Amino acid sequence: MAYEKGFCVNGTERQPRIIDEVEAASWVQNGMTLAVGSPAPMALLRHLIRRGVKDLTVIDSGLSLDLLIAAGCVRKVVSYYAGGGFGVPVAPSFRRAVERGEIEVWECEEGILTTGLQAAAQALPFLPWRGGVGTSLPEVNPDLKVFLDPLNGETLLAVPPLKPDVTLLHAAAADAYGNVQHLGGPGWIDLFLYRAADRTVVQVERVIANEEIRANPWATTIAGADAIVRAPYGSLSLSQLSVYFRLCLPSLSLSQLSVYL
Amino acid sequence: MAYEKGFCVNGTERQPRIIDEVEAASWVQNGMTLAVGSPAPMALLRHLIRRGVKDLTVIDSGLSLDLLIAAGCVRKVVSYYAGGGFGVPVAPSFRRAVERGEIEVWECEEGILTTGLQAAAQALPFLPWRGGVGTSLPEVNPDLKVFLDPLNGETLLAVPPLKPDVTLLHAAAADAYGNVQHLGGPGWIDLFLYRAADRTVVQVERVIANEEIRANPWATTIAGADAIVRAPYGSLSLSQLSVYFRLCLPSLSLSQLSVYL
Amino acid sequence: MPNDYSLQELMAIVLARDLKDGEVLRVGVAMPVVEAAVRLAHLRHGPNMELIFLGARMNVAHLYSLPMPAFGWDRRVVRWAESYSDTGHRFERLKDWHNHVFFIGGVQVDPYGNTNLIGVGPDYHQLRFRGPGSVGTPTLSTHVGRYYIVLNSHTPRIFVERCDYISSYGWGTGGADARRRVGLPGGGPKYCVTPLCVMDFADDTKRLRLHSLHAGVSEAEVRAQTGFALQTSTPIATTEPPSAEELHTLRTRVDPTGFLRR
Amino acid sequence: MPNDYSLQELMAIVLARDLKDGEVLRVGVAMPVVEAAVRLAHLRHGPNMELIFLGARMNVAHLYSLPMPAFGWDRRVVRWAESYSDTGHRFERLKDWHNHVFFIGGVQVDPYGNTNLIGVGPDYHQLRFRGPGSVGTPTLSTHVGRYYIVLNSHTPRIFVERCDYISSYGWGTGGADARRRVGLPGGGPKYCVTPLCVMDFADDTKRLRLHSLHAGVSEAEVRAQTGFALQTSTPIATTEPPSAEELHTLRTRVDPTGFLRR
Repeated sequence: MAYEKGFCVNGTERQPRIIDEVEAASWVQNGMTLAVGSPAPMALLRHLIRRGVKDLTVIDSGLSLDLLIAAGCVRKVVSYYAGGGFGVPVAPSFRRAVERGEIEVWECEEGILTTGLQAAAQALPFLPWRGGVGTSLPEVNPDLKVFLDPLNGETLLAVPPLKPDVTLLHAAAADAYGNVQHLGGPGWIDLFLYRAADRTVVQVERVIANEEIRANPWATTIAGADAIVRAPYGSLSLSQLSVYFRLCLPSLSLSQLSVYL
Repeated sequence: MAYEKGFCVNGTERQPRIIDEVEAASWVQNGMTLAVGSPAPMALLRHLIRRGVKDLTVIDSGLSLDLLIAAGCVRKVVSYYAGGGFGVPVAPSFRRAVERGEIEVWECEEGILTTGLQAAAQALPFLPWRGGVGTSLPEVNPDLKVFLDPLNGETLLAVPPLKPDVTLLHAAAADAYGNVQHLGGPGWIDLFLYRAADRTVVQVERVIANEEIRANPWATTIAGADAIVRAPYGSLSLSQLSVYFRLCLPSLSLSQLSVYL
Repeated sequence: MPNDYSLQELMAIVLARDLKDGEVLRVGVAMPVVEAAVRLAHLRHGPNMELIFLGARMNVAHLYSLPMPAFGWDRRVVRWAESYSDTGHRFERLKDWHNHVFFIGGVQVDPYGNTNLIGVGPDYHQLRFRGPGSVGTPTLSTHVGRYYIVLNSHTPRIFVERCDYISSYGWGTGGADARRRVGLPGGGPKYCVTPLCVMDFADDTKRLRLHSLHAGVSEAEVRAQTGFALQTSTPIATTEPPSAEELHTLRTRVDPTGFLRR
Repeated sequence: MPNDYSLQELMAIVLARDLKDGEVLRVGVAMPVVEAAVRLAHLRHGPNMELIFLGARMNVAHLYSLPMPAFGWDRRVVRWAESYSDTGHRFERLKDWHNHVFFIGGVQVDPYGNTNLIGVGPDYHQLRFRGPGSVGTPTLSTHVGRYYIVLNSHTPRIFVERCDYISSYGWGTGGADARRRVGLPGGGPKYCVTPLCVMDFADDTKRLRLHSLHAGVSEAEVRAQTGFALQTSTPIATTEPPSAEELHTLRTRVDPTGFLRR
């Protein structure tokens, strides 16, 4: 009946969610749908590739996607963009594997992708989207159904839920309980990938105290990641340095960062 | 051909968007749909009421809504909640006016409201929502149509776009060009009201330099308000003090603020 | 001493016992009994619970106490929060709400736990009593794993054969598949807790059923105050009174100012 | 001196002239000509333009210069931004995009300005060439007030009678109401700018039409490099060459390292 600091009356206490990258990689099983954020969570991807995971459906773009394809982990790509920017118009492994028929493509685009992720997150059987009406997207991806809206009869695409089994992300900081705070904005579509996924692992530059999270609760971008992995500089191997400094290093101010930019 | 600081080659320069509350209030005309954020933008509402604007359709909740009704400005309420919290289960002017048949109600709830606002913002003729299926909402609000989703045949509500002509908000700070930054999080559904509206006026505690906005672009919550009005303490008359200090005063840190909490 | 407790304290303790560690507890405006309940459960046996008050999400099992009351509109709660989300963004991850628990009131409740926050009167355009509106309860009651109907009074005006309007669908017209039939993923209402008794829903019919009477309340009194025929489980239990431990934690750490005893 | 300009400089200047003050200009990855164009327009006559590079939204008319190239994936742009939004949140205010302008490339372009970023080959499951994918172009081309097709080369492989796949609907199968017929709110493609010429779309048919030839390019050359019959406006104009002022601002303030002359 006495009050014990940090413990509940029944003697239990809050469980931390920190695991290592080997355990985190084991969450991804053959055949699952995997979503990968940007900047790429390379510490986690490295272990996935070492484990030789197969037959993944991957929601990703750019070079981390290409690496997973090159490593033979991928059966299907939810693809809105597989290019590498200037000088790399099409990611090479993606291009080769698709042209050889080694991997399937779930053809989409950014708006359709985020719409499908949002449908999953909101437990809706579909969400409508207009971008893509008139294009070949619903022909080459029969999961996108053309329909007439029930109020005005306008032509729209019905996008089904896109639900990753596991989402892997990289961020600046988190506490031991899964509260994640990005420095600057979260990258690309990371928050959509988190909301839609069954489970999310976030590798972070630093694990910070819960009190630091509480000092600015509005800065918490992911409230309740399922696991946190310590991975200082854990995205550096693939990202451009400038992306890295913008998004990942938590302890520098923007003006300090600008030295590196 | 010479380079002139701050001017384009053709001699023009960027136009500031600061107006005063009298001009801002004139944006709201009889019969329009008006959305009001939280904390309530009292400096702007005061002038609306003085002008005697009539027949508004109002998207708002709580005491600022009740004030607009009491002042005779309202014909229709988009209502998800018209209560005042502890001790005021139903806002009194709202209750009286509805029971007397003096105002109409567009009956909804938070999820349906934000869904309708999002449909407007995304230029979609509808968005689906599940909350409200099985309830009386589609009976008492015939704009909400029960339909079967085109992929699985599940029963959902089709919510039409809710598009304010003008949205009025209160926030901590903005620059002269309409870049708004909240202290802490934006209140209630303010960002949804902004995205859906034709025009948005934000009254702020302080107008800050554009350079201050640039120092942390990720903190910009509204990128491009149509007008900014200077209104220090401009929400204090109605809000609780604690809300006020949390959301409105831009120059204090959370630890400084806690003195007041 | 354990006999010396208020009805509001009893209701809070009854609710707290039924909440499980690891659950996410969503508390609306102006429900001091519910606020006390979730905080008591959190301190006693729920170190991994998450408490959400108006978008401020917190875990405060490590703190001796917090001010009480009343979170309601009082956004000071953000002082203890780990994250905050505004109304619209609160609905971004509904797929996980099977683990969320929620508490609802109502101006009317029918035998199947359908509730009404819209108003009273046969003609919607000429309501006798205009309620506050549904807030977010239609969405919450659709998606949460289970919810509790919690009422400050127990009268035939509240417990009616038929709600004039339904703002939250509980068990519809009854039957174990009542929610599946209309496609609602959440688990529906589990208990209805009032100052007189605790009611549950019969497994087959999903009709309200007298589960336990608070000490000193008779079955006849409950029936007289309920506007429809109430099933009973036999024998009718007495609501287990607060233990000394429960009352101690409630009064020292959750409600030291005695708000629930006023 | 005005005769001494590169084709990429010319293309940037041609595009810049057509952009209006107050517009919001959305620039995708790896389009240095477009980057130069929007920045040139911004400095010359667009103090109220907003430039959006990968979600970083800026107004930099007050700055003498910026590094060039290449914004593309280079997120250093956030240094100059006034706000930032990630991909998903970029689509939160589509209703305002009538004021937005966008620039698109393609591996194929057909006579009606439909474009293809998906791939080449009759069988989708056995593509001869797999493209990068649509990025956000289907949504962008659906909603923006107008857009420009900008290509680094002009060949019959790109300008085809029929795209194997359409990732962005331009003017469909033609006709002034081609977009209204399928319900697309945006204004569609306005010009197609290549290293050989500028093409527009005939008002009635919305079929590509030779608008102006860059200095030194013959009509026959364009026809030989275009895989379909091209209408012409008579007389065919010559693309107005850069003025000394335009080149001066471009070279001193937009592209001081001469990236567009490489």
